[in-house]
Amino acid sequence: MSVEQAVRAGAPIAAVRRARRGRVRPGVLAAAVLLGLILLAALAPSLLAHGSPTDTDPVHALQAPGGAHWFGTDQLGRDVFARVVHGTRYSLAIGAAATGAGVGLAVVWGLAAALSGRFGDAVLMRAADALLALPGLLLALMVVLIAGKGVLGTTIAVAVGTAPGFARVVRAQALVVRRSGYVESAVALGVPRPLIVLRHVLPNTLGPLLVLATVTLGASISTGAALSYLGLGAQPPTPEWGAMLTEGQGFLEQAWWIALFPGLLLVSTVLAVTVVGRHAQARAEGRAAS
Amino acid sequence: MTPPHISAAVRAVTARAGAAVLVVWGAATCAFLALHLIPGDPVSAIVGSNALVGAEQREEIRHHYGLDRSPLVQYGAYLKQLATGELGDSYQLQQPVSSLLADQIGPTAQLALWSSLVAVVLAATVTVLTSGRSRWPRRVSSAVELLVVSTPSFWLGIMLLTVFSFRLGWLPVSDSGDARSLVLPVITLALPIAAVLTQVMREGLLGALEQPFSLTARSRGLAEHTVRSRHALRHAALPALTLTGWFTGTLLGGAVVVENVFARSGIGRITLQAVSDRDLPVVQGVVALSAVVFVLVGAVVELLYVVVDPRLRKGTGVAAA
Amino acid sequence: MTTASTTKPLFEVAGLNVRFGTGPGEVHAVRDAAFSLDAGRCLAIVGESGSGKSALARSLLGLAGPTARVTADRLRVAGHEAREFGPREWRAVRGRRVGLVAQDALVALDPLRPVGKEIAEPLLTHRVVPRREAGARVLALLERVGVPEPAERARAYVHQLSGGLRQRALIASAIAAEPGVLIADEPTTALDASVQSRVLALLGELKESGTGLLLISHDLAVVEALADEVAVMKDGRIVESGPVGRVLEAPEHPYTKSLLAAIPGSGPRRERTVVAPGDGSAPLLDVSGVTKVFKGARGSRRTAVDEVSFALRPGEALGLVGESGSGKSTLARMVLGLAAPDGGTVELGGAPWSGLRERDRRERRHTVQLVPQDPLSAFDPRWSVARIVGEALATAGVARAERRERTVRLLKQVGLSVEHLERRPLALSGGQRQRVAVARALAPSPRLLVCDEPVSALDVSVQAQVLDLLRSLQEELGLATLFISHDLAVVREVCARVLVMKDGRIVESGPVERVFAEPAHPYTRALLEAVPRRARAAVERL
Amino acid sequence: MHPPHPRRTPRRTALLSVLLLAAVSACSSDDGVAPAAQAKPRSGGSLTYAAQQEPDCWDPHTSAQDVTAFVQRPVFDSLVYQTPDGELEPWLAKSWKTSEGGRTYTFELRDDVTFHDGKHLDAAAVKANFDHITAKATQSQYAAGLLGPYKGTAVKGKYEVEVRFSRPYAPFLQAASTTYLGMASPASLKAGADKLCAGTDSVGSGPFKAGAYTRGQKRGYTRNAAYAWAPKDAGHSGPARLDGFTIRFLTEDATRVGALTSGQVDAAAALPANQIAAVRRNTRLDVVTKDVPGAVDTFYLNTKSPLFTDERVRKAFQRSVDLDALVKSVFQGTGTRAWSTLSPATPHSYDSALERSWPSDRALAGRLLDQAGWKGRDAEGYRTKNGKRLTVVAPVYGKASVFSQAVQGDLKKAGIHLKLAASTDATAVSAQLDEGRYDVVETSWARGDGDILSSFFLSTESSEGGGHNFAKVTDPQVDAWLKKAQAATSPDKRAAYYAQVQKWTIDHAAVVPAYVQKASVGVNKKVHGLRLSLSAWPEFYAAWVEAGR
Repeated sequence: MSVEQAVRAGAPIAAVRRARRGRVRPGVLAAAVLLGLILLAALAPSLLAHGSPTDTDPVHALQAPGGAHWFGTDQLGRDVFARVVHGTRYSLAIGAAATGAGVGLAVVWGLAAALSGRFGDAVLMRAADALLALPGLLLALMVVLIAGKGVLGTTIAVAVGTAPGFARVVRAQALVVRRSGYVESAVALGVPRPLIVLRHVLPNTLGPLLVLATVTLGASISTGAALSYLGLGAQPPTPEWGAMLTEGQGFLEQAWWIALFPGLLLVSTVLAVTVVGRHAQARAEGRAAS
Repeated sequence: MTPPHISAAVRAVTARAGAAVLVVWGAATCAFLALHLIPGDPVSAIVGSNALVGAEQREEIRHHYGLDRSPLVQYGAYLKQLATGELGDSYQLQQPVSSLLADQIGPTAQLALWSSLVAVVLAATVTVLTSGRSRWPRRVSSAVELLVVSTPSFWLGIMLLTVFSFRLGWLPVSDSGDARSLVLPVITLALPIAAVLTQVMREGLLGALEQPFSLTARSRGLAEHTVRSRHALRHAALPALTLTGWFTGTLLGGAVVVENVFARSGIGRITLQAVSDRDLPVVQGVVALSAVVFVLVGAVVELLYVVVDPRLRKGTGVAAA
Repeated sequence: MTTASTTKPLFEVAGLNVRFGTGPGEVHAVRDAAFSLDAGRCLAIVGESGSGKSALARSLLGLAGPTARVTADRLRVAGHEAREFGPREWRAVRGRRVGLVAQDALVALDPLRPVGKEIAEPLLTHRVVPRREAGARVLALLERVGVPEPAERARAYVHQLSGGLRQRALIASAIAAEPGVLIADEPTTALDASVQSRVLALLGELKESGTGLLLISHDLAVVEALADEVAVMKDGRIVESGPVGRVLEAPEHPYTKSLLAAIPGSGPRRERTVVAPGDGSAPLLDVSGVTKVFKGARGSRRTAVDEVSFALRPGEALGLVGESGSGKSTLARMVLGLAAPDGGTVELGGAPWSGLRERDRRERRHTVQLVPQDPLSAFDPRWSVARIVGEALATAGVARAERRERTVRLLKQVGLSVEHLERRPLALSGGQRQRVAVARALAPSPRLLVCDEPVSALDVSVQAQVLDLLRSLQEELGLATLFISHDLAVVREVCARVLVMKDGRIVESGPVERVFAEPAHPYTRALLEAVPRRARAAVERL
Repeated sequence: MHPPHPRRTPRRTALLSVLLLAAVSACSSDDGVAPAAQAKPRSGGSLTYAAQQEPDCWDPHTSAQDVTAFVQRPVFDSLVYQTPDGELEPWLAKSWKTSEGGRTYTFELRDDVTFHDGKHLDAAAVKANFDHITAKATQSQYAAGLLGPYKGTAVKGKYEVEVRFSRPYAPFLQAASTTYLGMASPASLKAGADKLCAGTDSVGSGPFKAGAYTRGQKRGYTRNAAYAWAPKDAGHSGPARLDGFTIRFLTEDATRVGALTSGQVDAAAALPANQIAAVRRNTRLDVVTKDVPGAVDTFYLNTKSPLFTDERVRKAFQRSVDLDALVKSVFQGTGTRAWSTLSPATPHSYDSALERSWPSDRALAGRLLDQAGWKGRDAEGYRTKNGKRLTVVAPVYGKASVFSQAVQGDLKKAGIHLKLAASTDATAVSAQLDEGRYDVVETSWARGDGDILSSFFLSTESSEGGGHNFAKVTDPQVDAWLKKAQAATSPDKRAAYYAQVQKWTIDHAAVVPAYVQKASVGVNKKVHGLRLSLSAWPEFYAAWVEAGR
């Protein structure tokens, strides 16, 4: 089908051109492989790292990366490589769980606002504004104090932090879908309202938000690390990347490896997730050039 | 009877003011509930863990701060305080919260304003520079943006400090008298915001370049970069303006970390201290303040939105043929 | 750059090829095109969408797009060989030597800048006048293109102007730097018929005053009104060219012939078996005194439909004609129960239809179905054809087992086949998509079909096929149809009776032939007047 | 009057030179800088000191924070001065005597002391201060506690004042030497709690006046030119040498240390253990360290908890941890191993005989645990007794320290599971302590007097009453020693009693002393005379700065 015809048919040129360029690029492949490794580390860390992440060995503290310890040892002589690998589970938990919970809450919130009448919509959106009015970190601090420190507290705090902003985006997208031609045709056909929401509104609202969710995943892991920095995240001796970053940051001058490797893993995980997310969205958008 | 468009405008303003009050009330109530849900007795938070204070003195303190009243009564008193702007005394610092916030808002506002300016200018320039014909500047820039977004801000701050302040000694750490001490904190706060703004603006700008009015502009003999800066950039600003809620939230949240790393005085630092010390009046004062700021910024941006996009202006109905 | 001398041709093109993309995905949009255009003359390039006419026009400005590869034996633009043009040379030509008038000014002018500034841009870019005098020159240009109160209009934004005014402003911006030739790419397609003729007259005046005009259009009527020579394009190749009289009256190439035959109302009038209105059966649809008011910005109220009443017998084909903004679409949505009237009632099959709760209305929804204008937005982008039609069948209560077989039967009924089952809407052509929309509408075997501008988004040739389909379905299934269109010629093809709407009110109604022959209301006369000569000639020949 | 030179120039030249030095030292090795000639002490110039913590409340009479005492020491003088090695000598009080068996103290005041607001110091001023501290409205969180069984103060003469207690209270003199019982101008006491707490109304008689203060940023001090009543051993007499100095609050370790190494501040407090070596290597900097007196970082074993009622298990816990190795690695050689609850720096109380008297002996610990029935081993190698794992519960307020985690790791090798229950909820932790739901508490308490032992081991000093008897020692013999020590007037007699208490707690394995708290301050070599007081906080009175560098 020629570019001309596609244009005539109303599909924006950008979407069509992007669809055409959908074959997998090397960058995306590398990101996918890295993501696979990270998932493996989260699910079965002992496969990748034999040592225990919490065994202390003060005599061999602060050893530089070398044969015995690939990533060196920290101030208590613990093997940094084992801690980074075993830490994947906690950081991913915070990132994935928080994003999942945040996005889930946001979808329900946004859809309810878009589908209910003017009054329901106003109340829900003002509530979202109220939460957005609290600086993200302040909200997180308070939630952690209620839900308790550690991985669970941080996850809930980050989820509650992301939900209101995301809810606004879901609502906006849902409103666009609700006014679309195919929803109106479904009404004309006599399809009952809940079925319309399930078959048309929900899938078409979530599709475009896929990339936003991946970017939120990146931001969630980063916020989790910030909470650890403020002393509210995972508690010692849990090998969570954010907590390791905080502890390691004190030794930057002399034992740079304690902070560098968790930081490196954190950044590359976020990069990998975002690149794969962007690619998935470009492909989805190419196919369904709505 | 006032002409229709005047009463409508008044109605619009009152509606927005009403919504603003609702938002501030909502935020304040969230803070009140959150702090009262926190387990533990606030008096021991006031007294701190290493004080030599007997039991009956604890009761004295409890009564002094009215913590012995029922939560509902406390909530009522708290709302009255909020309305009158008299926010009570901080437990830890034993100073009126209003005066405390008043002299601490200066540095934070200075940091926030400069960071916003730098973020927006940086985002606009990078957007125009990287949306040219050749693809590699865009790829490099988006990689850097992703890197900045996913680096925790405290890490960024400490890296900048170690290199520019301690190793090279170009910039002082935090001497409020010396303007140069503002440079690093502003960069630390502005970079992540600019990174996200650039991604959104570039998407907007590339979209605008494929619109028919860009083709018309080119058909008038304009050079590509003029089409980008004179026509497309303005269209790129529209999606960026929708990010206000996130923008203000990140600014205030980021300030907490940046002020801590760069040892700058400001609201952020007090907030962190107040929350961990369970200093209720200060936290509630900060929440009220940030809610008001959020609403004000929201209103300003809504005005900006109408300035940029004339289609939204009220008085511009379709003129007859 | 010498100003274009009157003798040398404005465009001299030979062996022009335009290709998009590379490898398997390559599209060869223009193949060996050759033509020339002199000052004061108009060459029209006619062809359907996908024929490559737009790609050709843009390549003359070097604006065919980043992925385009333009090659030619000769490409002389305004007296210079364009093949060696670098970006700087092209910029010197664009606007100063060659002007472009796009299809829809609403999107072709920057919506965020005042119209005056847009018109002044070419003046300042080519330094035609010093900055001080630009303002005055803009007002002169607006006057030149017939825009009333130019000072006020220059300050306005493009969305504040009506369709006709916007297009005139766009033309003013194109001729601002006094180019020797204008390329007009579908200049009046977005306009209503009445406004269309006045803008065409303006283009004619410009041609008379010596400006060359390269007209790109799919509408032969527009070509007939303006062009001196015409070139017909099909799949990137110029299949026929010559003086307009010769080509339109005695076309040689079969494709040109089929194009001419497809113009609605031009062919011999086929007899319609008209169901006698007075056969006594209760009206299928009874609209009485229906009103709909929209609350606009700042409390202003706009009456879209004002006290409309009409009846529709089973099997009858009723036309509803009016320009954009006349309220015909709002009326259609009320008939479909998608919008609630503020006054008056709608009855369907003898029972009340408006004013019901959606739940009560749902069982009888199968009696009335919609054929939309733009089927692409009426289908869920992620669904295949099978699933789209399947959903309609499921809602009508067809068991899952039979559904696939019934879908195939419906597709055949509308002229499609099994191989379209698994395709997605985007992978179909405009005509095929419209056929799927009809198949979906037929699924619940309705008694009334509401068609809202069903063919206006299609090419002329495809229009004819879809109209034939609708006509045959009416006769075969005894379907009642409410046919809404801005195009009188199309309505005449399909309907027995017609209502003419203006500003929310029905100003005239009656059998099609009577309304066409002796229009009673002045507005209907103006509408008929605006129908391009070719269609009207056919009526006179009757 | 010395020539008026703008205060900023020395700072700017210093900064410029530092920039050059920083650039030089950044790329070349450190030997490029020639050692400065031994300069003579001079008056003039100023210095900047980076503190780790900012006081919440600046009023020493109410605040419980030790940083408040440090930042207000230059402003408030006290009746008695305690020298860095613990001796008490006259200050605002020329002389003092005790009567009625140590229940009454009579002070002979100096007559030449004026406050910063020009008011004169006399007996009435001293009475006003003590009455203000103990007044209910003041809600003092620490100073009132230091006054213990205070009954009242009587003005005997213009410069003679008598302080009375309900029972003999020996620690009063040492308490009177702290800033908490410092003398403020009576007029300033009426300024109200919020002004005093905000630090804007600190009016004392000290060598420096309180200058400008920006919360979260810095506090300035200017020389009190009229100062002429410094104590004998303060290292200087007459007005202070510095024109003034600034304390900047840099809470983030990396920022504070970086500011010191890049010369933006002249001294920095609380150097993290791993930075001390780096700062020492820097030729322009020096590290001043001092042991903190009072109770060292010790594990107090709850002798009444189900697990630790059995002394054999307590002894096994005491002897399992290889503390020498842990202290050396965690503090990278800068830490000092502790053998008694008291720090060696505590005057007239530390019992050096305990050193090396109970070395770590994992074999002995193993045998004791076997005897106590903890024979089994679970999957992770912890010892079990009829199925239950040997778990020692240790409540922690805030974050568990690196040292605690190291001890946890070491105990695991001995099969003992040290459960570090960390929480930021102060109330939950104090409730846990009050109700005895714990096996061990690791804590330390700075105090310039051996009497700290009473608040840790006197049976009446229970946790509910605000005391520190976490080991729940209720032994009449120990109580007797402590009471006698409080009543004893001669230091040697007090030392003897305290020695017996220390030996008892080690022999009965009620405590496991770990390491001596150490204050380490990084100082630029151009700063001289900055010495650490007994409580290991810097004293600015005698400090001076070389010109030009």
